[in-house]
Amino acid sequence: MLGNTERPGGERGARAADPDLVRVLDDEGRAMRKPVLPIERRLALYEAMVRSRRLDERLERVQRQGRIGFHIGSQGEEAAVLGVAEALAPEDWIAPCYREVAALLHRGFPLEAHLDNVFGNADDPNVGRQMPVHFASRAHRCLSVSAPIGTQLPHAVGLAYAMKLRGEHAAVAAFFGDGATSSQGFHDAMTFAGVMKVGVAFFCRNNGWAISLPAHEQCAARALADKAVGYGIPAVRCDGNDLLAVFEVASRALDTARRGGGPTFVELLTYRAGPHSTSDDPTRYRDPDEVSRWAARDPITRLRKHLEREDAWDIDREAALLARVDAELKEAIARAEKKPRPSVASLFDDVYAEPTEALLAQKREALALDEGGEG
Amino acid sequence: MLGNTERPGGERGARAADPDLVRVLDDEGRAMRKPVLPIERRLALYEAMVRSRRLDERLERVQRQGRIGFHIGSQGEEAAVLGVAEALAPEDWIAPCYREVAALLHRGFPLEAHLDNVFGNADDPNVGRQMPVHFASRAHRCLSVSAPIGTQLPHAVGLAYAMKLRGEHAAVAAFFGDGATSSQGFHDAMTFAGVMKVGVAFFCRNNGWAISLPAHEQCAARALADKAVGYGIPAVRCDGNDLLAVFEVASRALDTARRGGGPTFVELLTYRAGPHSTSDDPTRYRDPDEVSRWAARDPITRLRKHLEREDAWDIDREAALLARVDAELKEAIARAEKKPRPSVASLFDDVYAEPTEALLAQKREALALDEGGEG
Amino acid sequence: MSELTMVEALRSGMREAMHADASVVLLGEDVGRVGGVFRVSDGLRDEFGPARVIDTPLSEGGIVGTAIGMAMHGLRPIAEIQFADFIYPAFDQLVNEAAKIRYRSGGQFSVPLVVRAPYGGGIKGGHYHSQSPEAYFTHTAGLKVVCPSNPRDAKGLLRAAIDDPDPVIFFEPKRIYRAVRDEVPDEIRVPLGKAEIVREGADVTLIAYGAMLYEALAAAEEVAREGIEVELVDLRTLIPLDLETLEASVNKTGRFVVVHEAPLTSGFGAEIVSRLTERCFYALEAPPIRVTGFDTPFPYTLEDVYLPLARRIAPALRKAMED
Amino acid sequence: MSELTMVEALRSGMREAMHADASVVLLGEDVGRVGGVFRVSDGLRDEFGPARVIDTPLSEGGIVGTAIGMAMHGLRPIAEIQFADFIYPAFDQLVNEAAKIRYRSGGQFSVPLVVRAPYGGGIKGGHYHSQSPEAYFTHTAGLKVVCPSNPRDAKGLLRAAIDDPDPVIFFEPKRIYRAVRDEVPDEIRVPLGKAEIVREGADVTLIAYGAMLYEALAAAEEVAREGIEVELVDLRTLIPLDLETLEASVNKTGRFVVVHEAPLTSGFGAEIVSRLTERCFYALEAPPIRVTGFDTPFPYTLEDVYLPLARRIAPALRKAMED
Ligand SMILES: Cc1ncc(C[n+]2csc(CCOP(=O)(O)OP(=O)(O)O)c2C)c(N)n1
Ligand SMILES: Cc1ncc(C[n+]2csc(CCOP(=O)(O)OP(=O)(O)O)c2C)c(N)n1
Ligand SMILES: [Mg+2]
Ligand SMILES: [Mg+2]
Repeated sequence: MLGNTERPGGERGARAADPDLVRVLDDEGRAMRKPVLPIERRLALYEAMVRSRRLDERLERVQRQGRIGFHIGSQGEEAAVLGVAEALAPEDWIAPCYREVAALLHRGFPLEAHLDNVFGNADDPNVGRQMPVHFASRAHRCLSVSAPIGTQLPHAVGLAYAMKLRGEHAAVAAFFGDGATSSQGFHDAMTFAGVMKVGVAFFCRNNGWAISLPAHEQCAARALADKAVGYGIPAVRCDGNDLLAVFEVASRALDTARRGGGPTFVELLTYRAGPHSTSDDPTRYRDPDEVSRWAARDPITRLRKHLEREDAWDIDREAALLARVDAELKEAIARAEKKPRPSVASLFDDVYAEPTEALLAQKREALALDEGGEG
Repeated sequence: MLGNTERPGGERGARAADPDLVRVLDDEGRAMRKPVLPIERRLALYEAMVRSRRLDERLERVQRQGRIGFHIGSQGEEAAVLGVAEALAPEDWIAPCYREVAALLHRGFPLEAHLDNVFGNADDPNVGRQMPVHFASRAHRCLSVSAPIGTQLPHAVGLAYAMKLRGEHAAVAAFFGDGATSSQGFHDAMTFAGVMKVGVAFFCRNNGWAISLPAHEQCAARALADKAVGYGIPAVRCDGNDLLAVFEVASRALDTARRGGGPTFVELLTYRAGPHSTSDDPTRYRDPDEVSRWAARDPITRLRKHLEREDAWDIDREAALLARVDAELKEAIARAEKKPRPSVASLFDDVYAEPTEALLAQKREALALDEGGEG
Repeated sequence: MSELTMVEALRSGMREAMHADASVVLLGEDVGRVGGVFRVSDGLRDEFGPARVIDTPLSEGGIVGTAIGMAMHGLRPIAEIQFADFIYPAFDQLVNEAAKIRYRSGGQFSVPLVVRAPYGGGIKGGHYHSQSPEAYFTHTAGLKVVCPSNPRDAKGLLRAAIDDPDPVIFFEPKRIYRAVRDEVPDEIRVPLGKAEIVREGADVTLIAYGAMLYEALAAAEEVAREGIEVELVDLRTLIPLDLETLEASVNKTGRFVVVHEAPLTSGFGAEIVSRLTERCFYALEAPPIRVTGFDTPFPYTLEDVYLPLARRIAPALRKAMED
Repeated sequence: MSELTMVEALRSGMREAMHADASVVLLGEDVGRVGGVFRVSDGLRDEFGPARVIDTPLSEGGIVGTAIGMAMHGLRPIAEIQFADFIYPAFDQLVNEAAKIRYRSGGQFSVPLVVRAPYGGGIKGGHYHSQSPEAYFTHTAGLKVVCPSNPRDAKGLLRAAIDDPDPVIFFEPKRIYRAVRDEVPDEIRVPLGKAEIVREGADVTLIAYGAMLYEALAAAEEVAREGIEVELVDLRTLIPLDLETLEASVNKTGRFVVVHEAPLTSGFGAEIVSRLTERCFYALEAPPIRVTGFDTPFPYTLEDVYLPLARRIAPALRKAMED
């Protein structure tokens, strides 16, 4: 990113974050030091990353076929999402952005429930009220995805404060993108987290783009991690396409949070390999060279190479995995697609714990029209 | 301020701003190096500082007597305000907070117009529509004070952008307090100024308090200047009670802005010697020791000592100055107090360039009632 | 039971709630050390400690956003906005978040949050210490909006708001913070959504809330001397609206006048006029009248001209009887 | 003159304005490189350069706040909010700043700013890509609010908004961005504050704006087959409101129905019902009816149930005739 931090004028200005990235695997999947994550977990995470990727690819196709209205995926960012997910303790909370459904599935959220949301059917935990991939699961300690950027971040701070006051020793993992660092929610959350010293780990998926805006036009700082210093919050920069590094960095940040050591800001350097969402056409603004440079650093390929080096993976396993995942996804999508849409009556629930008189009147009106036919 | 910036965990985090303060005068008014500001200007500025102090003191008394509803002063911060004012070129703009009326007076804004605003009379440039000390003067290139904190900062950025686009080589001096750094406006302005590289000098009067909140609870950073690095904006910390240092730092920041060199963040360390406003009682939350420690660093006293050392000032001159200023203020206040209040009709002007039908109807209603008597 | 001002009644309500339930916390600018700029929370920080009475940084978005997070995990936060005029930086958190979280999560999450904000004119506060932004929130499904007019209701409604499982915006008419004293019982609750008939009358229904209630009352008494019997309704809660009470009154009188300080256009008076016209159309004998602030920003010097004081309400009552 | 969609008409309006006046600039998220997520500004960055077509960081408060500063010093900024649902982070800048700067400075400063925002449902956008927040802005003195329903008006009103010396919130009904084509003249202006009678009729006045105009028209045609002659008024501008046209129509028909997508309570329909009831009381033969979105957040799957489509408007028209 651009931006000078020293100035000829004589006064010394503020200084920037250490640009060094935490890494465990090099680009070829060679471990530069002994990974903390045991090999079985590396294998499990590899499978989760592949499942996430295949799910995204499949749902993008389903969207193109007009069977769902919208999809937003996390291709290229699977390590950033799942490395953090693996570091979470069951009591920890997730304050998601929208590319973290793999983290929720990793916690045991049923694929079926996710697809019910994607199809907005009657079984959707959110009752078909939000767009696809706007998940929420209190049972899995994951807040509700909101489209407005950055709004979840102060929620994460308040939630962590509530845990602190109630004597719970757990952390909140808050996810957001590079674009979100310009939002009001980010500024508020960082300010409040700093002075309240709450247990939030801020995971900034710096994937290089906010729709069509490159990160260096989002912010003139040399690194997004530099933002943390202005809030008195320690910062770390990590290779976000290195699952093992993400896991280690996230583990430390979450552990600090759980132990009452306060917030940490983690910048995960990664890349949005796909379009922003199915509504986007990145060829309009992205250099294909940049895309292929980053394809060479794909987090899944990197981990596969690593596992192959460790003799823990081969083509046969890969083929079996793909077959298994594809079958599971295909079947689950077909099932979700068949379910009916939510009832007209459900439209009027959950506005308040108890519907107001005004809502009950509107419900009667809608039901009468619905019974009257048409629609 | 609190907040650690390094962390035992192994990764190196972001680093903080240089804590060194720019100073010219020591606490006893001794010049530690040759001041840039010529001695005549030092004298003129001394007089302006005294005038500002006496004005505040007098208006606080007027408020206590119930003759005005409210007052907000700048006692203790005169150097921070006037040091910047002196560095401004006539084409430069001021985006004020509310403690900077002395800067506007320094530009030639008539004391009478200011007092018309304080009394909200018919001659108030703002037509009695805002509270006292909410000044505005397009003729003097000073934006309109808004009570909501921080909102003027993105205006400063947009204004500087307009100048850049129109090929004007002038700067915008934006003023705000330590509390304002937590506002949405601050975050937006810094983000946009960084990437737009506009000519704004951000003058943060860190006076230690935002009403009853001490600065270290406002933000956990070690210094507010540390915020700048996260936006890619160079930062300087300056002794805000040292008029000569403020002038020099401001001159450089404004000059950079004028030359197209982009924004600078200047933290002016100072102290709010008085109450937040006449509505406030600081004895409820401030340690009297702190107040007296800072009284010893009063910017007016410091400059007077300096001028005395330079043989440019003495008790006689001081007495003459006070007599002159007091007479001027007394007379001006008496005059403003006597003026009538704005007309009922004026209530309906300036909502839009042309009043809507709805407003005209409301105006007729109000005028009819007004003529009808009572009220 | 004691004689309290509204400030004291609100404080007593918060104090009782904080004693009864450790999950109740208060946060906002200057609410702790100084007990709020209006002293509503005076002494609470000493009594409950800085972890439950939190002086926050200067950001309303941060205050409300953080409070929402607290509310989603077992706390019952009361967020104070120093002046209602400063609530807009929190608008997104209120309108897009607090109001929609229960709905969008299919009822998995709820936000039992109370946002307290002193509002309204009468203290020479100019543009930014006088506004009445209640209409914005009444247009936001998922929020409840309360506006008490006396110490007893203030405490009772505040306790009910704190008990409520949904976000409540609680507007406090600062002009009468200390102007009225009332017998205020301990542990009182005044249910949300119930208006009160403050004065009975057969001729014309007068609907008001907050500080304007006293102006409405003064106007009612003024026209009573001319033989016009006004039925004065204090809304107390704007959302949910007690349409039943309003309808019954207007069906009886056939005429009504609505008063509020906020600007006329799209003010909450518009909703009341619409609902009552829709519902009581055949009972109406004269056009409804709104007596409100003008469609200008709130002024400083001329606030007495701007406000819908008795001098503007009384003529409206007479006019309602003429037609 | 050419056949254009609304997207093309808006683009053509901006293009003409930028050609005519070097002080017109466009700023917002993704407005440059991709020409906006709806492609309204497609090609403008190439034509006018990145200094006048500015891709901004992700902050609506920053976009509007910066645009206000530009507007105060000689530029005529057009600020795009990507979806109206994301306008709330800019609410403080719009309500407390843009709307009040002329007034509070005694006319020293003005803010000739246009804020464009695609709004409304019908694209399966759920809670946050479907909202109709116009009522909030109609309650804010100092702002003007525009909402075109066809390509010709879209361009003509946009040009008028850019010319206007005051801040204008310009809501674009995204559902019909590409659904309708129109002959759109060069250099056209459609004055702010003038409604249009789209269809004449003697029986009942139907008032709509934006995308719902087509639903209103469909309903009007449906009931025409039953002999009910609807006079359909397209508001075009909400503030200033063309009360004259509305009043004349309602005085003629004695009945009216108002349609909007936003929730019922405190929606702009309430203001229209109130004004017309106040002004045309003795001409009214039936209670006014509002056909609007429900008092819930905007849903995803059931948006066809939520929206006030022709299937809900036609029964309301029949009911207006029954009473
Ligand atoms: C307040 C708000 N403004 C605008 C948008 C439209 N929008 C959706 S995603 C996005 C970019 C987000 O970028 P980033 O934070 O980097 O996350 P990423 O999508 O890259 O993961 C924008 C502008 C929004 N959702 N919310
Ligand atoms: C948005 C907003 N919130 C709250 C307030 C109330 N308020 C007025 S001044 C102030 C403190 C400002 O502190 P700081 O920025 O440090 O400036 P100082 O008064 O110390 O110069 C507060 C909270 C306000 N004016 N605007
Ligand atoms: Mg991104
Ligand atoms: Mg301060």
